[in-house]
Amino acid sequence: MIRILFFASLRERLKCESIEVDYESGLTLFDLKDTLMQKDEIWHSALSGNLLSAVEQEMVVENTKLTDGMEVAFFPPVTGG
Amino acid sequence: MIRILFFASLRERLKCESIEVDYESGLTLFDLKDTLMQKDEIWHSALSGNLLSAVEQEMVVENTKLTDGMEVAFFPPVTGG
Amino acid sequence: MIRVSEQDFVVADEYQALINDNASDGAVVFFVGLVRDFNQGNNVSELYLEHYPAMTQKVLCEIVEQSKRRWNLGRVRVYHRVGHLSINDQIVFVGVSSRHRDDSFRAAQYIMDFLKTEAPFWKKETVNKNISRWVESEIKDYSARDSW
Amino acid sequence: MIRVSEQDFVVADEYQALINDNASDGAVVFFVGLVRDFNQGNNVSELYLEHYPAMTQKVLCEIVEQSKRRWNLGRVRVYHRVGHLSINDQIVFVGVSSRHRDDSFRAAQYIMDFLKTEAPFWKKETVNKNISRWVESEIKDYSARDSW
Repeated sequence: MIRILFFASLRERLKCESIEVDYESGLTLFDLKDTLMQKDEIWHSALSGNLLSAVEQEMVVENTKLTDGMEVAFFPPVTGG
Repeated sequence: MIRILFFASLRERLKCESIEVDYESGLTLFDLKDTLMQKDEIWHSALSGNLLSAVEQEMVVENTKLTDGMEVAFFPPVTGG
Repeated sequence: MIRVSEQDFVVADEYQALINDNASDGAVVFFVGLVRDFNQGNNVSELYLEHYPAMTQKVLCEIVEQSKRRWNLGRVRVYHRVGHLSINDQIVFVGVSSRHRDDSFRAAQYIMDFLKTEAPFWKKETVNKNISRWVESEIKDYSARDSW
Repeated sequence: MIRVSEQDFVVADEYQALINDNASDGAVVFFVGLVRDFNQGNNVSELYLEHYPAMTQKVLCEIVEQSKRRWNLGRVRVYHRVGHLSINDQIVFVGVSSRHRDDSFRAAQYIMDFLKTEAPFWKKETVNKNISRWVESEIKDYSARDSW
């Protein structure tokens, strides 16, 4: 199982802060995002924007292979400080 | 009259914190320092070192023409902060 | 010491924690970020700070560790607030002590530059006419980070 | 606000003076210099700070004015102590507020770099075995100033 978190404007657009999806062998971050984007038009457009991704609470810039039990997060560029 | 101040290690070496000398027409900072250096060996060696000069409380890097009533100061490189 | 909290911090306490029993560091630099009344073209009345709790501490620790590898630092303290804030409220504190001032200045600026672009915080402002909007990230923050 | 005094300053008060009724500045940077227990190869037990009173205020004002011309600053405060100081005592405070953090960071560092090389203060340290010596100026301070 993969846990997916959404934050800030993305969370609001999706009206969703977290979902869980089944893990499938060989799943990558790219596959996961692609699957989510196929849900409907809102998800497609929200996830097409300028987003950052984290796997296991570490920012990742490349496509990454996932393993079962991982936590993935998608969010807009950060604006703290 | 020109008032001359000495600070920090220079003041201690000269055992003197200020003196006054008569103003003479055309007097420059260079003349003044030269006259002081001729006082004796201690003054000569103390004023030969790496010193900064201020005229009217402004650091000067060049030779400067003095006018009557000015305040001149000689001191070692500053070490505040 | 790194802390993320809804509670406010006290600059004097943070400063004391940097200098108490610390006779070897002669230089302390700190940065405080506060809620401004004007941002990106609009008057601001309130601010809400969201974050990704499981990730925030991890990222801040990593940034601080990086700064300690780059410069000769004594103590480092980072405090970031989350939740609802008003104008003039304190948002973030970064304090660094070191022997020489250059290390403290650079490290404090480095930590802020990376915090601004890599720590998972998001600001939502209430602007004119009680409209809420998420703050946009700024290119100059990325340029600042990439200058290191 | 620029002050030279034998009296100690309170960082919390200096900070308050920078932020009170100041809703437009979102960034505050400050530097505090303290007496270290070790300097230029020797253990230090005490410090005496001499200055040229008529000139000090003038030079500090000029440095602050220069920084205000170079960056977009809100408030600037400089406080420098003179007289007898002990280990861990505060020597100097430089605080700068501005809209954007980069201006505050640069200005605070600029002010310190010029203060170190142009303001007429001299430190005399009491080192090992109660020997007093005047602190030597350091080349790196001139390099720092000349980098601006």
